[in-house]
Amino acid sequence: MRRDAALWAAILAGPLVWFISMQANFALAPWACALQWTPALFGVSFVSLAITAGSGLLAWSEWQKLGRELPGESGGAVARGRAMALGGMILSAASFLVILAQTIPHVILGACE
Amino acid sequence: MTPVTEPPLGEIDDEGERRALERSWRRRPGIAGWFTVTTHQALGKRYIVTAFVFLLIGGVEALFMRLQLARPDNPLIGPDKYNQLFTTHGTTMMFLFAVPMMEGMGVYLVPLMLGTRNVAFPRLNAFGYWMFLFGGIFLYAGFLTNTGPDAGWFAYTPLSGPQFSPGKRVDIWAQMITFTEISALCVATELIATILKMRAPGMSLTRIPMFCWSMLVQSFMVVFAMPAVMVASNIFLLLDRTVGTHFSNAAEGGDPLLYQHVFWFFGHPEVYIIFIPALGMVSSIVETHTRRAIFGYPAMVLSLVSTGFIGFGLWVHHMFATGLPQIGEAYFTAASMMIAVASGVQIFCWIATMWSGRVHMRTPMYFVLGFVFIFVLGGLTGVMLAAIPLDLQVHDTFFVVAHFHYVLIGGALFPLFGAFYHWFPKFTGRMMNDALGKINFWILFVGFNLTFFPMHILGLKGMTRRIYTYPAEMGWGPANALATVGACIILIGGIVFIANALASRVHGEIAGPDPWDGGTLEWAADSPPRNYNFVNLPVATSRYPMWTPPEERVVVTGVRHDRREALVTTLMDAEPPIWPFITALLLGLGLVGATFRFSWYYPAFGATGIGLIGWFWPRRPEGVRS
Amino acid sequence: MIRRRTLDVSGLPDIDVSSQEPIWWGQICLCCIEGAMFCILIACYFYFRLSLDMWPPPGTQLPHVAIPTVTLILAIVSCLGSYRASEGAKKNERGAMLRGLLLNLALGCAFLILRGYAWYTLNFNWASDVHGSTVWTILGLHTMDATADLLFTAVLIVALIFGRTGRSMRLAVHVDSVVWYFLVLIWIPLYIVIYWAPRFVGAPA
Amino acid sequence: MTRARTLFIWAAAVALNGCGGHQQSALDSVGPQAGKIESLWWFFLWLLTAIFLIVIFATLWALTRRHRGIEQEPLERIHLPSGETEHRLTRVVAGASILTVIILFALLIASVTTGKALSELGPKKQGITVEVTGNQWWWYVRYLNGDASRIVVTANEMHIPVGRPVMLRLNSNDVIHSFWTPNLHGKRDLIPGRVNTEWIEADHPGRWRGQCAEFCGMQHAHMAMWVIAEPEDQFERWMEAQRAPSKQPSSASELRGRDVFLNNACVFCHHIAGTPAAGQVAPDLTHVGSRLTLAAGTLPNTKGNLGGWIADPQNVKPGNHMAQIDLPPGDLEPLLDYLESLK
Repeated sequence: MRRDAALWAAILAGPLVWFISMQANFALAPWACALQWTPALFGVSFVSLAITAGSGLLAWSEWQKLGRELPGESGGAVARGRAMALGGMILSAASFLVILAQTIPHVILGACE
Repeated sequence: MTPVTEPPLGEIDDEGERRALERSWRRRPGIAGWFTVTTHQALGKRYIVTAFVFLLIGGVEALFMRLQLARPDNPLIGPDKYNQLFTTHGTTMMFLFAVPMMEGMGVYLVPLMLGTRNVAFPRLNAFGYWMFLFGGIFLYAGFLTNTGPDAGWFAYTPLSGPQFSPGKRVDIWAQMITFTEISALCVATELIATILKMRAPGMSLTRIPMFCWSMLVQSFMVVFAMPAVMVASNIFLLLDRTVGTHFSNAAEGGDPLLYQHVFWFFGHPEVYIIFIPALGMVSSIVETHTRRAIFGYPAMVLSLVSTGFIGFGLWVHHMFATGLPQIGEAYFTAASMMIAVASGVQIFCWIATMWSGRVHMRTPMYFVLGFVFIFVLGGLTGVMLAAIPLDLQVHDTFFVVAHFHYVLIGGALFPLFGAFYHWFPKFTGRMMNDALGKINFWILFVGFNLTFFPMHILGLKGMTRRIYTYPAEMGWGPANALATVGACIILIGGIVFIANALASRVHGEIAGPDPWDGGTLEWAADSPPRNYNFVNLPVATSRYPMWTPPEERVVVTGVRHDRREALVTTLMDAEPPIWPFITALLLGLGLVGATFRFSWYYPAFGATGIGLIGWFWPRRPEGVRS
Repeated sequence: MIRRRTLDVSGLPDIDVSSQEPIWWGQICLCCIEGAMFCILIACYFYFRLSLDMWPPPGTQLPHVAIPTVTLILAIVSCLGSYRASEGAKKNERGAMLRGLLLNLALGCAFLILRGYAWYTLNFNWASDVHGSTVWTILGLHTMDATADLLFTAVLIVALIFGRTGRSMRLAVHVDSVVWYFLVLIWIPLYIVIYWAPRFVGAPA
Repeated sequence: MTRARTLFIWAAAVALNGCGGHQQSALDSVGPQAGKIESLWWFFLWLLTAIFLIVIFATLWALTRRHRGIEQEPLERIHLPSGETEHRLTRVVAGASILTVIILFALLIASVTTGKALSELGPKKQGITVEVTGNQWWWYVRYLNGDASRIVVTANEMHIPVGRPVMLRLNSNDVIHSFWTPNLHGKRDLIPGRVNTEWIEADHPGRWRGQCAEFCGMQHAHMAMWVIAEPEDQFERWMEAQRAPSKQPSSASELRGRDVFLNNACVFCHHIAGTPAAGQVAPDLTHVGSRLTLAAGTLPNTKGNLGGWIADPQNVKPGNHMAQIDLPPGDLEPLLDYLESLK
C-alpha cells in the first residue's frame, strides 16, 4: 500500500507539478512585469524543479528496492512495481526537462519584453 | 488477475459452445436489428464507414477550394461559398472524420486486442455512434441549405458572435460540436473502462498492445480536453448568440481572447487525439511486418504518456500574434519544442525495430514509410512554428496550412491507410490487393507532396490563409496551380483505394484468421470476427500471445454462454436494446431545436431523461432480498 | 472436443458491487469530464476578474452568503444518505438502500429548493455583464447535474419499491452515490468562487 | 522511387521559382525586425533539413539488407533479436534522443534570444507613432501627434520614413484582424478592446504590401495595405500634404463632382476635410487621389477602376459594406473627376 502510494506519487508528481508551474508562471508574468520582480518566476521554477527531482529520486529508490531490474513483460506485483518505478523516473525526468526548458525564458528575457 | 503458471489441460466442447454463443450474441433480424446493434465490431465498422464518407465529402470540398485557388482572380466560387467551404472542410475533417475514425478503429480493435467480447458499455457505444451520425447530418443539412458555418473551423469571436455572424450558420457549427463531443466522450469513457477493467487474464498493462496504450492515452486526453470545447462552443459562443450572455463582449467585461484560450486548450490536444491512435497503428504495423517485437516498448509507452500530458501545455502557440507577454509565450515555445522529443523517441524506436527486424515490404509498410517521411517533415516545420519570431511571420499563412496537413495527413491519414490495408482482412475476411495497394500508395504520396510542399513556399512568400482569391501580380499562381494538380492526383489515389477496397471485399484472396502471422490477440479471432469474438476467451501469456507456441497458449473456460457475458463484467443487454437510438434521437432533436430557441433545452433534457430511464430500467427481478 | 490448457473462471461472482466494476470507472470518467468543465469555468471566472477593475461590476450586489451556506451544509449532510445506500447495496440490504436513498433525495431536494431561492434573490442575471454570465452558467450547470442525479435517485427508489433488487440494481445504487459525492464535492469550490471570491478579490482595485 | 523523386524535385523547383514576387515576402527582409527573423529562419532551415535527411537516410538504410550482421541473426522465441543487438540499438536510440534534446535546447535559446533582440529594436531611437485600426475590410491609419491639428489620417496606405522606427498602435473596430507586412516584420493581431503595439522600420526606400492575416469575414482576401518607405524629407513633404485640407475644385466638372458627393449618401460614411462631409465609418477621402489603390488594395487607383467601384461595389468586392448609390448617368463622370483631383 505504501509502495503503491509512493509509486503513484512519483508518476503523477512530475506532470502535475509541471502543469501547475507553467500555469502559475503564465499567470504571474503580467504581475512580474507590473511589479518589476522576476524572482517570483524563478522561485516557481526552482520549487517545481526540486519537486520533480524529488519525485524522480523517490521512483529511483523504489526501483532500487525492487532489485534495479528493467520491468519485463511478466505480470505480478514486483514487475508492476518496476514498471511503475520506471514510469515515475522517466516522467519525472521528462517533466524536469520541460520545466528546465521553460526556465530559459526567465534567464534571457526580462519580465516585460 | 494473477498470472497462470501451470494451467491444467481441459476438455472443451468447441462446437457446443460455439452454438450457444451464436444464439446469445445473434443480432435482431430486420430493420430493428439495424437500430439495436450493440456489438463493437458492427459499431466500429459503422464509425469507420461513416467517417470515411465524411472524409470523401471533406476531400471534395478541399478539391473545390483548390480549383478556386488554381489561378489568380478566379471567378469560380464566390467568397460566401468559399468561406462556407473551408469552414465545413475543417470542421468535417477534425470532428466528423479524424476523431470518429480513430475512435471507430479503437472500438473495433481494442476489445479484440484485449481478448474480450465487447466494449465495457455497449449501449453507450451505440448512443455515441448515433450522436455522431446526427451531428454530421445536422451540419450538412445546414451546408446544403446555404446555412453552412462560415467563420472558420475555430470560429473566433467576435467574428462568430451575434453581431458579425447573424443567422443560424455559426449556431449550427457550435451545436454540431456538441453532438460530436458527446460521441467522442462516450467512446473515450467506454474505452478507458474496457482497457482498465476488461483485459484478458494475464494481460497486465505492461502486456497490452501499443495500439491499446495509444487509445488509452487518447481517451484520457478526450476526457480532459473535450470539456474545454464544450465551454468554448456551447457556453461562450452559443449562449452569447442565443440568450445574450457577454463572455466575448468586450463592452460588458467579456474578452474575445479568452475564447481563443479555451478553444485552443481543447484544440491543441485535439491534434494529439487524432495523432496518438495513429502512432499505435504504426506500431502494430511495424511489429507485424518486421516480424519482431516492437523495440523499446516501455520507452514508447512513456513517450505516449508524456505526449498526452505535454499536449495540454502547448495551446498558446496558436496565439503568438495576439500580443500576450513575450515571456509567457516563451513557456509555450519551450513546451512545444520538448514535445518533439517524445515524438522523436517513437520514430527512433520504429527505425530501430525496422533495423533489427525482417522487413516484409507489403503495402502497410509502404504507408508507414510514407508516414515517416511526411510526418518528420511536418514535425520539423512544427518546431519552426514553436519559435515565436518565425511563427509571427508564418502564422496564418499557407506555411501553416502546409505544416498541419503534413502533420495530420502524414501523421494520421497515412497510418490510417496502412491500417486499412493491415486490418482489412480482419474486417472483411479477405485480403486487399497488394500490387494495387502499392500503386495507391505512390499516387497518394506524390499527390500529397505535390499539393502541400509548394504551400510552404507560398506562405513564406506572403500568401495568407482563408483567402478566396489573390491578385495575379502576387505571383502565387504557378505554385497554386501545381497544388491543384496535386489535389487531383490525391483524388485519383482515393479512387484507386475505394476501387481496391470494393473489389477486394468481393474477390480478394480469403484471408483466414491470421494472414500476416501477427502477434496480438485480434489475430486469434475469426476474420471477420464473430459477434462474440472468441469461442473461448484467450489468456495472455506474453506481450505477443500469438507468437507463443500453440501448446503454451491458454484459454478461459467457465464464462456463461447463455447470455451476453464477458470477463469482469456482465454485459447488461439481454436483448439488443433500442433505447440508445431513441435517446440519441430525442437529445439530438432537442439540441437542434436549441440552436433556434434556448428553451428547447428543457424538453431535450426531459426527453433524454426518459430515454435514459428506459435505458437503465432493470429488465426483470433478478433476485430477492437475502 | 479439443484439449487446451484452460483457466476456469466459473467460480467468479457475476457482479461485484465495488470499484472493480467498469460502470464505476465509467462514472469516474463522467465526473472527470464534469470536473474539467467546472475547473475551466473557475479559471474563466478569475480570468475575467483579473482583467477588470471593478468586481462585481457596478450595480451588482454581492451575493448573500447565509442561505448558500445552509444549502452547502445540507448537501454535505445528504451524502450520509448516499453513503448508507451504497453500504446497503454492498451488503444487499434493501431497507438500508431505500432509507439511504430517501434521505439523499429529501435533503437533495431541500438543497435545490433553497438554492433556487438564493438564486432568485440575485439582483443580476446572465445578460447583465460578464460576472452575471459566469455565475449564472456555473449555477445552471451544477443545478442541471444535481437535478439529473436526484431524478436518477428517484427512479432508483421507485425501482426498489417495485422489488428490483438484483445485482445490477445494487450496482446502480452504489454508482449513484459516487456521482452525488462528486457533485457535493465540486460544489464546495464553486460555492467559494461564487459567494466568497467577490468578497476577497472583489474590492475595487 | 526515382520517378517519384524526379517529380518531387521538379515540383519543388517550380514552386521555388514560381512562388511570387518580393513585395510581400518573409524572405526579402527590408528592415531590422524582418532581417533578424530571416536569419533565424535560415538557421532553423539548414539545421532541421540536415536532421530530416539523417532520419530519412537512417530509415532507408534500415530497409536495405546491408547490415548483414543483424540480418543473419535468428529472431528468438517471441520474435526478439539477440540481447547484444538490443543493447546496441538501445545505446543508439538513447544517444539520438539525447542529441535531440540538445538540439532542441539550442533552437529554443536561439528563438528566445531573437525574440529579445526584436523587442529591443524599436524603443532606442526617436520614432513616430502610427495608430492602425482594423475595420471590415479596410485599414484606418492615423499618425499621432501631440498637436491635434497636426494629426494625419489616411487609409489602406502608410508612408514611413526610412531608417526611423515606427511604433504601430493596433486596435480594431469590429472583429479580430492581423497586421502583416512580411518584408518589415511578423504579424500582430488587432483585437477589439485592446491595443497591441509593434515596431517596424525600413532600411531603404520602397513599397511593400501587407495583408490582413486573421480571417475577418467575407472579404478577408481583399484587405491589403501598402507601406511606402521614403527618405526623411520626402516623408515630411508627404505629411505636410496630408495635413492640408482637401484641394478645392479647379474645374467645372470637379465642382459639380463635389456637389454630387455632398448631395448623396457618400457623406454619411466618408470624410473630406474642408467640406461638410464628415462621416467616420469609411475611409477618409481627403487625399484619396494620392493613394496607390482602391478598396483596400483590391484595385489600382485609376479613374476607370474608381468608376467601376462606385457604380457597383458589390461586383468588385462582394459583401463589402460600401453602399451602392444609383447616380444619374451624368453624375458619375464629374464625381470621378473630383475624387481623382483630391491628391
